[in-house]
Amino acid sequence: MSFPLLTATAVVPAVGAVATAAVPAARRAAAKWLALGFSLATLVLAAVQLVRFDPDAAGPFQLTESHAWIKDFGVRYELGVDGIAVVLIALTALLIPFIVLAGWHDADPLEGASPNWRWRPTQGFFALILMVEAMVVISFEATDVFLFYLFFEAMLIPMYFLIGGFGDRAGERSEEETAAQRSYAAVKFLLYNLAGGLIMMAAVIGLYAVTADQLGMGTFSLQEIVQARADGRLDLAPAAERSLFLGFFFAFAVKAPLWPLHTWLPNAMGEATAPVAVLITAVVDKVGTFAMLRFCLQLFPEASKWATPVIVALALVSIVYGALLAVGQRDIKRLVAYASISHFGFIVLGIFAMTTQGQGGATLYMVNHGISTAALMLVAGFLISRRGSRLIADYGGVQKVAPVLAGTFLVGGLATLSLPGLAPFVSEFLVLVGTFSRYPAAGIIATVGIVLAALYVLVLYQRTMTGPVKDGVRGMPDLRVRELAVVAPLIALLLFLGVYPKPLTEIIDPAVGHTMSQVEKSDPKPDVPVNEAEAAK
Amino acid sequence: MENLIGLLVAAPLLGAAVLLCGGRRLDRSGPWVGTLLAAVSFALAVALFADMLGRSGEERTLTTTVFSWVPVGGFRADVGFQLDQLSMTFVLLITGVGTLIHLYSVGYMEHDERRRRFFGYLNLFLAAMLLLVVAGNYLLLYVGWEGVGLASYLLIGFWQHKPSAATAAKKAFLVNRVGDMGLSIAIMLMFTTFGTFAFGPVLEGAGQAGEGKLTAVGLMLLLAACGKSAQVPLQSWLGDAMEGPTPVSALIHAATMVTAGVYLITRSGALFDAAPTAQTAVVTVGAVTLLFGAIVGCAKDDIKKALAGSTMSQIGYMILAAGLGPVGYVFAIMHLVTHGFFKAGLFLGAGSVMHGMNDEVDMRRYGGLRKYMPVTFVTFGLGYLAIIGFPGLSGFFSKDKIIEAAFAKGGTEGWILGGAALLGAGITAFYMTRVMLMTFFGERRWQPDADGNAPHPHESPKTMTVPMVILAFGSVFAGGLFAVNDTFLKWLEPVTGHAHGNPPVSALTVTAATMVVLVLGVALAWARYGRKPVPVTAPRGSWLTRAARRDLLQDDFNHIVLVRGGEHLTRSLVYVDHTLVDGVVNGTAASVGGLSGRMRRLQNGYARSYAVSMFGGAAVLIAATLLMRAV
Amino acid sequence: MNTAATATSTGEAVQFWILGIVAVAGALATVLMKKSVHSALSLAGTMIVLAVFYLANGAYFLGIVQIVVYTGAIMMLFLFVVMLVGVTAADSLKETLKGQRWLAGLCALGFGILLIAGIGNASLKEFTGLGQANSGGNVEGLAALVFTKYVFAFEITGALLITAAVGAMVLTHRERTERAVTQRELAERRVRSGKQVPPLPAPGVYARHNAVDVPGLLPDGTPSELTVNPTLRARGQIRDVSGTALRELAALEQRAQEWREHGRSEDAKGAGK
Amino acid sequence: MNPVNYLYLAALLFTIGATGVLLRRNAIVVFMCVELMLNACNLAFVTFSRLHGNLDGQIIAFFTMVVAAAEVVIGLAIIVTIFRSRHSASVDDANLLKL
Repeated sequence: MSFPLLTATAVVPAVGAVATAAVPAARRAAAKWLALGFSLATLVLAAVQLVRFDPDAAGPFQLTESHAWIKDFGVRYELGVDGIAVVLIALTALLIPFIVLAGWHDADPLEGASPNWRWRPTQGFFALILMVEAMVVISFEATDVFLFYLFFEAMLIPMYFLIGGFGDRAGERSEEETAAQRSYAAVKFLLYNLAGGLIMMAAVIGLYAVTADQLGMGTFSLQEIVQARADGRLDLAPAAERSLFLGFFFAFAVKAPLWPLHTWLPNAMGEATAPVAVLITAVVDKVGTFAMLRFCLQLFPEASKWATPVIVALALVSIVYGALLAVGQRDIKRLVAYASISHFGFIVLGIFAMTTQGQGGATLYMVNHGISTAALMLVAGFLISRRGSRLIADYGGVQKVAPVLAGTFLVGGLATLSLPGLAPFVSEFLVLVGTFSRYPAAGIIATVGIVLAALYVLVLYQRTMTGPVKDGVRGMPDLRVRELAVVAPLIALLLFLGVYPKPLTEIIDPAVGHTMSQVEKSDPKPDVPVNEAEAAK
Repeated sequence: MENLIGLLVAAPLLGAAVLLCGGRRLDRSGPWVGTLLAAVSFALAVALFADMLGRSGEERTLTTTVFSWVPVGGFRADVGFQLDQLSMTFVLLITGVGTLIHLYSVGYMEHDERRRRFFGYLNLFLAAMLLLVVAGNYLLLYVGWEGVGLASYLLIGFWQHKPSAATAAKKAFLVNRVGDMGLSIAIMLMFTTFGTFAFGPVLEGAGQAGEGKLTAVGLMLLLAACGKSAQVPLQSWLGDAMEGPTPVSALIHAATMVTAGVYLITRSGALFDAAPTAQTAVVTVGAVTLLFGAIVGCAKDDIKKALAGSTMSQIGYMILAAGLGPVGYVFAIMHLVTHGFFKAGLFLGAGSVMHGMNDEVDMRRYGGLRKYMPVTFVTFGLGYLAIIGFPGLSGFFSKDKIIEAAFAKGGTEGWILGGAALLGAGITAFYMTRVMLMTFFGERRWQPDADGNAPHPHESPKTMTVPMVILAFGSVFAGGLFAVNDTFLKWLEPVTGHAHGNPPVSALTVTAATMVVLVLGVALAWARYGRKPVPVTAPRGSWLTRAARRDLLQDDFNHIVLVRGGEHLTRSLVYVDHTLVDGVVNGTAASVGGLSGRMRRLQNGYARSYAVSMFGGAAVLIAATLLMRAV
Repeated sequence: MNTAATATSTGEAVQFWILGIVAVAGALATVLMKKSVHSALSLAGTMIVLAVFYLANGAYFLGIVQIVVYTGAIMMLFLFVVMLVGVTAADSLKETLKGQRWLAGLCALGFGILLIAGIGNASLKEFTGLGQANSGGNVEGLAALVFTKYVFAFEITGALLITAAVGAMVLTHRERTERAVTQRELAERRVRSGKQVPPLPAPGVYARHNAVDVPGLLPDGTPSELTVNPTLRARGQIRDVSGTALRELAALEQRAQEWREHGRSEDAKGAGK
Repeated sequence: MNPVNYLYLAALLFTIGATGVLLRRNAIVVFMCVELMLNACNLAFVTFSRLHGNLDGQIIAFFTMVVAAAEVVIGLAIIVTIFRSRHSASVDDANLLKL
């Protein structure tokens, strides 16, 4: 058998996590470098995947690995990537090094903190990040529902500790208060996602029961179930399919997060350090939206179609609601969090628009949103680390003292409001077009989100960066080399993908086509078809 | 030749990249680098122009596809350019005026330590604007469309330390976003209707599509145009945009960007011709705006704001013309070009005046400046004559044609539109004369400001005067050049098409009427501001004046309805999110906690009560076994 | 003889019914008696009855062991501990845990009923007596089993017993960490503490009442706590004498008064003659 | 009479003993009640061995006694130690389990 590339991609960071954790407490720097090294190694492996992946291959999944695991329950260790997964894995592997680099000092002993708050487990911080990476990667790769579920849930544990264990400097608040807020956020995150996960588990078991009942031997394998449905050996009663679908969707909607299950995100992103916040919104949450595409649509196509109107409505609410709340925020990180909620609304909208543009756009959106949010949030984190406050009101006139910081912040913001020429525009427009061509009204409502996005981004920029220089801001240092090394590549990437997203779309397109065929949906035809030759002109 | 088009855009883009990422080492050389790259793209434009003249009317259109941008399913967006006479006209205007204004800025901004970035932004604007006009499909046009929006945001807010500037910039971007929403919806509609949004197929297929859809597209495009070109009801940003440095006002908010709406409508002419309802909407907007702008222009004491009002009104003319269909397209563009010259000139003049009066903008504190800055006076004067449509100058030709075309619409509609246009001409004459008189004539009215340094007016440096002179030439001769044996008409006709309208009254009558109105306007202005001295502090004025000073209360409306309403909405939503959505969850958590608190009582730590439960358990077990045996 | 019988001899029946009642009474007494000593004694009674039942059931060895080991050894051990621990507040039958009594009663009722029901519907109509099993003698039979079939269990219980013995010693043994306090030091401590320097007052008031359970009276006639042993006080075995003592005093004085008056009149008479 | 009555008696005694365990606070009395329960079991065993005509039941009873003896020794020792430390033989006072 060939080299198990997918397993390797997941194992390397896991090993890295262990190794990092094993570094003796005295050698903090070593741990950091080790973590960085392993994350880069993972990036290399992900790149190899991207290269080895052949967009035009026949089967839905490639680089597959399959071993029996728990025979009695038909659980298999089944890995495989389609165009969507491989791109998202690449995104994850790409972001982690930046997250590590950006969080370089986030777990150092707190200067100026009272003795019992000073110490923080540096090794643990980086080990946990790598652990999360490993779990995210494998849940992108898993084509066995049980395997996926396992890591989808296990992810919560390291995330819980990352959120609850490490936060910003207390600033004006007392350490006790910050710690209390942090643990509240962490527990909220855990409870929300556990609730979703448990409901999903019920659905997973239900799925197993159904397959065991109809196929004789129960199975969790995605391909097998899809195949069985295709040739009619497995046919779910509508009621059963719908309840199973809801079970899965609920978990993913919590993770995504979709209105009204969103309230954990602002707390989590607000209290966690900026890199961890990026980890949450740019990496972990993507698993939710990704799983909607891979599991909800492919396992339960009928139910998906049945649920579409409601989900589209919820997505629209998320878009507008998230944006409006972002406008109303006083706290930079919470603002970004609500902006993300709005963006996740777009992603879900694209997925359930059931058009090639919508789903392709949604997938692209996951990547672009990851990068743009990372850029914005990390710069925001640098800003906050300088002033020690998350309140917008504490800033003003930063561009006067730290122009580069302000500039990068603006670029991140412009990406967030999806300015043409930057990556997010492409995906957002695709989602809009895809939605519009099936649900014009929804498309138009979603477009309102564009205006609101401009509103909250520009308000944030104006309040923090422009105007007269505030006292706390005076003498603020500009971006350091390390920070620039984090932001510059991200911005470069945003520009590149904005101008030339073809490499990604080429990989995503066939996978989306396959998903669409699973759902047995095809794009609506234009009224006045213009032949391709002319269109290309 | 085709790949030159790419370079056309690339040159200023490169400039922007270099200047913005270049760092401090470019601080000194920066301005010249920017100007140079602008000049380069102008040279390219000229080369393309020459090449285009080389070919005959029909195959003058150049189309090229650089690379496939976003191919997803049936959705094919290419980065492709289309350069025909229409875009050529714009390219020349943009690069030409752009270069001049770069040159002007070298002098105007020389004391600003952030001028490197300023030129970077200017180049960025040029790139975006060029992309807008040479784009081969609507999506790429959209990119340029938002790009210019961004550039104007950056430039209006260039003096970010002034809160007013930052706010104005934000306002401009937001209002434009509303317009952009229209454009993106229009593009989506095109995609669902035609399956593509490349100019060629869409405009050719326009005939086959249902009128309802076309009307929708048209209205959406109009919305976009309103946003970008500051037409009612989205005009509110233009006045505040004057917070930006004057060269910006000249380039972006007078000559080029604000005219993008006219370009969009003209470019989509085929769509509008098939959707009369949309056209009616367009002309209405145009007519309303041209009066609105003119009235506002009459009341403003801030010279730049007065000019901004005039810009609005002039663009109103263009939109009106464009709305008239084939009858008007050519004249819309023609007026656009001439306006580009004289309005840019006027703004540069205003800038030069402010430069000499250490950034005083209140015309009531000017007066009699003609002695101090002759060059500015002359160039400004020529621009003035041009805009009011003094016979023989460029404004005369273009505006006159538009008024004719408006009358030619026929029926009461024609009379209303024509009347509006005519009235507009009169008011234009009035407010421009007012500006002229208050600035350059009368006795000096400036006195020392708070910290006692009185302005001592002086002529501006060469880098500033030279462009003004050139633009003055343009504003004098351009119109005539275009008008003689319909050069411009022949030049544009292959693209826009043209239909000769036949006004109910002869052309001469219209011209005569225009002249009369013009004279009236000038005379009235002279009577009010020429004969008797101008009070330094503005008199209260009639209700109309007061309303006009406040942009006819349109801003107040926005503030009360949109801003306040929005704030309340968001606040209440934040509250809802915290109490309702989150409250439900926390409530559940609390109730569970309370329940378990009660359960906890069972663990009282007394061995005996545990024993009781054990004993009970045993009893239950026996019961169970017995039942098992029983059944 | 190994025939399945269905009924025992009438004599055994009579014995069962009489002694059974005694056993249940003893058990109840064990539970209900206020003083632990009484509980222990009634338990011992029950055990002896049980021993008799063992014998009646043909378990001769166990019967004897029951008497010797349980009643003889274990119960005595209990009594020792009772003496060691003495009397505590634990002896009161007043229930302190809320609802404990109801619950216990309920469970007990249900448990008992269910158990008896269980036995009831087990089909145990006839029984094979131990005649054959005990033919070689009961003790020999047991011994055979213990040393063959159950030898391991036997060994292990032996180990258990040793462990238990050692454990008990470990638990109850108290290492003397500090040196014993001498009389002198005690005396000094008492003087230093300052209260009750002289020896505690003796019990008893008058010569006729000097028993240990009679507290001494203070001048005002109230009994003094100090004069009686705390244990007696805890047990509430103090005879309350203050009242009687005073009454007797009063009576005595009155009698003395009467006698004086009477004597005087006698003299008067005598003088009158 | 049928020897089953012995079983009924055993059950009764066992229940009484259990109730005692639940009701009495004095550790020693509780212990006695435990012993009572053990004895009830022994009676049951002995009766069973008679019912089935083999001695295994008696063997079990025998072992029960041994274990009971060991248990009593240890148990009482514990009680004494507890009493030494807390001056009380009440099972309710040994309630460190309580939160």
